Amino acid sequence: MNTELMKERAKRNWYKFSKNPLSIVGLVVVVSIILIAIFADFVAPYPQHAFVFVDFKNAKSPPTLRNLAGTDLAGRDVLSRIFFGFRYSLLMAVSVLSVATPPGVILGLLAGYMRDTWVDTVIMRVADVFLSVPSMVLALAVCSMLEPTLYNAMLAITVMWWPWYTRLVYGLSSSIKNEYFIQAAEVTGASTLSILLGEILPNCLSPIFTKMTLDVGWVILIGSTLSFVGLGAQPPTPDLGTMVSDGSKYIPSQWWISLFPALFIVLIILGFNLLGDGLRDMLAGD
Amino acid sequence: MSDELVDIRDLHVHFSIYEGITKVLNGVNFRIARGEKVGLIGEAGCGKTTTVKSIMKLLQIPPAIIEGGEIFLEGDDVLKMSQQELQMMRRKTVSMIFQDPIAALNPVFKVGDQIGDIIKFSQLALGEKVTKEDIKERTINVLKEVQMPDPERIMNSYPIQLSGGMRQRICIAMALVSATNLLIADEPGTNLDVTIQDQVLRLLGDLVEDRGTSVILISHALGAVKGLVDRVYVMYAGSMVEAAKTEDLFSDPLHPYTKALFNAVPKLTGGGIPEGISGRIPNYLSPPQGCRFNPRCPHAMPQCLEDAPPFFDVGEGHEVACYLYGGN
Amino acid sequence: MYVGIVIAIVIIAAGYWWMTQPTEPEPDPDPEPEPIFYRSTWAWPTRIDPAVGSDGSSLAAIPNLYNSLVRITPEGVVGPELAEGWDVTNGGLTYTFELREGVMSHSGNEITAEDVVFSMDRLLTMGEGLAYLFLPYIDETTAVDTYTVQFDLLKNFGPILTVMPNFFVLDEETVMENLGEGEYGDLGDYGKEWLMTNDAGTGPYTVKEFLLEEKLIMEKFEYWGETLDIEGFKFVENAPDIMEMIGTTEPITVRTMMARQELERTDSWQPIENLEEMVETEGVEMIGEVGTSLLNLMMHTRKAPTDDVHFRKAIAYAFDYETVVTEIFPHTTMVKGVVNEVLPGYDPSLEPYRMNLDKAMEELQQSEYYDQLEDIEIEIHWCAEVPAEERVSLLFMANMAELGISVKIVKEPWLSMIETMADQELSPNVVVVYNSVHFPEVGGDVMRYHSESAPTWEQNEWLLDETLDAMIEEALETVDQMDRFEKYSEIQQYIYDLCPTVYVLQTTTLRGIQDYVDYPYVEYGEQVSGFVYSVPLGFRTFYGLYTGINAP
Amino acid sequence: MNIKKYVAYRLLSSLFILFGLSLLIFTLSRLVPGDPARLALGAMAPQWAVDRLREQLHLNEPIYVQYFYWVTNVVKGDLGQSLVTRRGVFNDILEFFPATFELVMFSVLISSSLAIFLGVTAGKYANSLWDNLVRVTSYVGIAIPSFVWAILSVFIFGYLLRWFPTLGRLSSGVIAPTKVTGLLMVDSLIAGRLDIFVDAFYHMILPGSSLVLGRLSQEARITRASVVENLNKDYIMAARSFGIPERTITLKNLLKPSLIPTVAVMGMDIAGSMGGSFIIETIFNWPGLGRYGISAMLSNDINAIVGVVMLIGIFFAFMNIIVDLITAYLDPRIMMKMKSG
Repeated sequence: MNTELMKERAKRNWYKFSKNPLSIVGLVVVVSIILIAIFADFVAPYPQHAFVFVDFKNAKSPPTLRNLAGTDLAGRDVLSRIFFGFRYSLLMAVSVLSVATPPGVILGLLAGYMRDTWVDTVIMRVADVFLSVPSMVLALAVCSMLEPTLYNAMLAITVMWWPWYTRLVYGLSSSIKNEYFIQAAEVTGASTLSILLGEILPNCLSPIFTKMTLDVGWVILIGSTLSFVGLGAQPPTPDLGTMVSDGSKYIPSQWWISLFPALFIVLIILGFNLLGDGLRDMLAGD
Repeated sequence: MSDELVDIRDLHVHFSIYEGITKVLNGVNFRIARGEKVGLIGEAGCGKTTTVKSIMKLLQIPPAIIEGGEIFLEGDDVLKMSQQELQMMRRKTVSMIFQDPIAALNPVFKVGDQIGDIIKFSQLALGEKVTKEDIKERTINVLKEVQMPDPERIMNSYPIQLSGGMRQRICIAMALVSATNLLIADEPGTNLDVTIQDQVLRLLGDLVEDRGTSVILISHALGAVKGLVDRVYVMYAGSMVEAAKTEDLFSDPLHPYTKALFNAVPKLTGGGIPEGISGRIPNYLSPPQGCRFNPRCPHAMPQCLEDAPPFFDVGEGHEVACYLYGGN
Repeated sequence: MYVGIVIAIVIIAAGYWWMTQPTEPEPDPDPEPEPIFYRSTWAWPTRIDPAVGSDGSSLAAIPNLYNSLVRITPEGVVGPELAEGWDVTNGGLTYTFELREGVMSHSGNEITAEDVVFSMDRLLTMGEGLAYLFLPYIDETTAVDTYTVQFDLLKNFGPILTVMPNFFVLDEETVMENLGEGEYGDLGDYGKEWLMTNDAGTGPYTVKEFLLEEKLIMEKFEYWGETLDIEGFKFVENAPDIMEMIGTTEPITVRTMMARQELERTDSWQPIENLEEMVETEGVEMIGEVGTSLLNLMMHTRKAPTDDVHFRKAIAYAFDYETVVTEIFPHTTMVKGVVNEVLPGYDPSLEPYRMNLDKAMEELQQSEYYDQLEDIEIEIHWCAEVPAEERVSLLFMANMAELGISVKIVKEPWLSMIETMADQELSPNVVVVYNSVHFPEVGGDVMRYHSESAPTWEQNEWLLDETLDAMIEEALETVDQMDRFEKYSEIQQYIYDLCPTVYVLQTTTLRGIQDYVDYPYVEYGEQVSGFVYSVPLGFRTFYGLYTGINAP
Repeated sequence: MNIKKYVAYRLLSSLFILFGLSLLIFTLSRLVPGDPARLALGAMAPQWAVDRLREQLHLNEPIYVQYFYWVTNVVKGDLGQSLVTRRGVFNDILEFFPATFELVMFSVLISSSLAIFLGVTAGKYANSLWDNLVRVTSYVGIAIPSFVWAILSVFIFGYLLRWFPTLGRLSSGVIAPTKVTGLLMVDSLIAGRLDIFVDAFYHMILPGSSLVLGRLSQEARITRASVVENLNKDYIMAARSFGIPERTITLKNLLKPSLIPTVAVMGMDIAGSMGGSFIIETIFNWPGLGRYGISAMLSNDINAIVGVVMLIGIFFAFMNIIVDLITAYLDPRIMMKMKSG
């Protein structure tokens, strides 16, 4: 019976999701990128080119059958580097979101549940401080104060990302808190923690996951921008933003060095945005 | 023919939703003569609003699908009207008071502005150009007509600043400034408390009385209908089950559904399924074959499971769609 | 949509209003000829205060706005500029300069000895920019009379005259009129804020507009070289009326502007590929200037494992110099010793390090780290602003891999690199850096090995070697040139044995220039190969005086 | 009356938030290794000059003392010295802000108008070919990072097609009109110089489009969604039922309520574009706050970083208040809430 119900629900969700062909496109793109990232060693035509590799004889080759996206100035296959670059883009997104979300959510739950107390005030004012300038500015500022590495860039983005979840969950939890089942739980003497995590949190999960999917694109976008400025991943790490940044110096002569990584950045972000929108449409109706 | 203001014949309207096609209107027949006031009653979700929206061709297509039937308005088939003709018809002939006055008023425009626009375009349809002053004057007049205190202030208010009763009156005012021939009132005052609803209905009655306008009044407040209309249609699950003069219907309901409905009174607020009728309104996705009331009908006969009953005239314009009163 | 309409209406209305305005100035019957532009891009910031500016673009701008007492002539020797002549007395401790009469500043004040004293005092008091060249040596500056100025030295400094072109004279009156609030007592901010965007000089050009973070616009000035009719200080034909120094090095932008002839000359940071492409497709000429700078891999001699001389030598022998000058930096040359071969005092007797893996292994085996190679990782930092350095680092990595040494590459923005290199702990094993000379002699290069330079970007080696310090100090104090060069040779040998640095190449500064520009180096320099010119050391481009622009 | 109170309340709370922001940046700046004074004076400067500058900048004091100095100076309108330009940060900001402001406002206004046009037409004719085109394009638009578009547009429109200038605010030889507002397009009109106006306009097209491409797409999507939602509202059907022409319904009854969500994000978008200007201004050599900010960040010029971030914070707060007022003007429901709250 239960599995029947779940099957029915899954069917219904899939219908709502697949109603928009763009969502399917997003799903396909995202799944392919994840698979390529995981199996980069096998998929990439020249996996050894990903990091340190010098072959000046084959440098600056335009796209050919041998090197579908050409080679860079050190003779490395651009496509192989892009495939490995997916790893770093995904790593950035996954780690930023998985680190920023839990504290953001917990603070939001707490502030929402304790609405109009000093806890609420403190948490939300602090979140306001982080949201008082555009995320890009704050990320740049934080990054510029740290040593420029991929991990510090992640740190900088994480630092400014959590308040978005706090704000989202705050709104949800402060309205859920007035529901009867919460009051019932309170009457039966459940602890605050168990109310937060056991009662309120499950009701916030689907907006949180939707936002996370939609945020993947943003994180990658900001991350690649940081790399572009030189505050993110460092060569020879095959980071897409860094590849665009370094390759852009050789436009228009060797346009492929930066153009292909740029296209793939666009593709990743596009894929996640489409997927996220599809998920949102799917979950919105329920 | 010219006597008939509206003549709906065998109207089928379906809606396309996720689960499939809902067959909502299932051969609706409906007539209203000039100057006549007709009530339309039935449970929530039985297709009353869909029926009247069809008259003005207001249904969103898709999801709505007009499967078949004709709607004659002053002799012209509404379903075949061009965009232009439709607009003229809406400006001059028919107007509607929507079910929910909160939703029907644009929240971001002042009341005067909204009424003004309607005056402007309906006058335009009559071939008159009106000045701003004219519009303002007419607006104030109509607000006075619906017994709004301080019309100047009301004009400059946003809907949100008004009470429910006031908003309902604004909706009536809006309908009044537009059309002259037919007024459709979709459950006016349903969300108001009883005394205000009563006031609103009485006001509406007086106003149409003065103007000699035809009225279709949708309601599930049976008492309200009783005092206001000449004739009543009873609707169940997408088709008309009974039509009669008001007194006849109330004194002598024939259709098993009508009977059950009256037994369920007094019940002034709408919403749920009236008590006293067993079962629930059918699923429009796979409605019962034949008479749609058959699963709930204590008198269901084999024939009822086969074909939907047509209207049988039992005299004096009292029609009923039930095999108890006709057929083989 | 409304906003768009409003904007459109505003534009139309404004246009209408403008059209209907009475045209006040009648069309000039004798229209002025279109000004001749000389526009070039530069890496910023450009600081035009002679007491503040010290980097490339600043030193390109300042000589056009100000004059020095002496200059390096096109023939490569010290010649007169504001000073007509000079005397050295007191065993090389007193220098007396006779000033030209009638030199007017841009504000119309005559330049006298007082102005020179003021300028030197200002430079030394502020202690920024190029002051470091004079601070250790100049004791006192005095105005002997209106046109005579005397410098007393603290100690002997042999090459002082070759350094003097780096001292620029300001018009005291103009500066004093524009003092702001600041930390110098009566002198306020010493005119610092004003001089950041204005000039108080006598040069052939004057600041027309200084758009911070965008560009410096200079316009031709009625130059004293013209009024006094002095040969060598007059404008050439078609000297640019307006010079713009544009603060960008973004390759795509530079390329675009060159293609559209909106730029006369590129900066020197353009990738070689880009320049070659421009030559091929846009009729741009590539010019190269054999520089005095070296591209160095500076090895930290006080950090494991590069603290071991054999380890350093192994690196020096394992590096592929050949590939650098052929593949990565075409048009450059290999270093034949420890300094640039064009520098006076260069010792040609040293056998330069070249790639030789056998020797490298030999050295490596002698090093104390030989048996722990697996645990070793060398960190190499390269400057983010110079993309080609990445390839040097990659090559280094590949070369070291052949010795079994693993390398970590770090890209670092220049300014943060300076920071890193200021700290002995933070300084990495190897840094890829361009080193330029302070003055055109071997001493001007090797002085970076002095301990005083250790905490700066000029030295990542952290030699902190007292013997070497003493040798450098002694050489610089030697007034006689022959003796001095002798001492330079010893220093070179000493450094050679320490092997603190992998000398990657001798730079050739490559720029693109429009073919309608007459570039002075052709005339004054010596053509080395197809397009590379060697220029007298210390020679500076006074644009209007050497560079003519033919109509594009 | 209550609106004033509301604005005052918002300003006050913004002040607190900005205070927190300055504290945050200051604390973070503690993480910076190395010596800003050495950086400022150049590698060759003598140690005593560096020490003197450290003294002046209070760099030898603990961070909270530095913060105290900073705050007391800010109250006096002094944001400290920039290490990059060697001038007062306040002066620098005054100098650089107009260029950025002009770029941002110009491009945001143009792009918002365009976004609204696209969103309304797409939403109105939902699921049409046009709608799908707009939707797909806007998805791609959102996904293109601004630096990618900047480089591409320089390459395509600057280098290949040579349509637009790619550098700075004015062409060579064009002397800026007398500075009144610092906005070249305004100043040139004040000076009656249409030629400069046009020149300034052309210079703004590539950086402007790079700055707002993503936001334009986002706003178009928001507008579309809101139009689609409002189209199904009863009041639109009611308006139709009264025979109000479709054109009037679209441009009036539908547009105004549909704009509310778009306007609500515009404040964030304008301020967000200030963030985007950091990269764009660097690529296009636009002498604005962003370029200044990047220079400051790359040289650990803390006073300048804090100044720029604070200014953007102030701007952000201001824009949000203004946008709140506009949405309140558009939407009486919000106005009521504002008045009562």
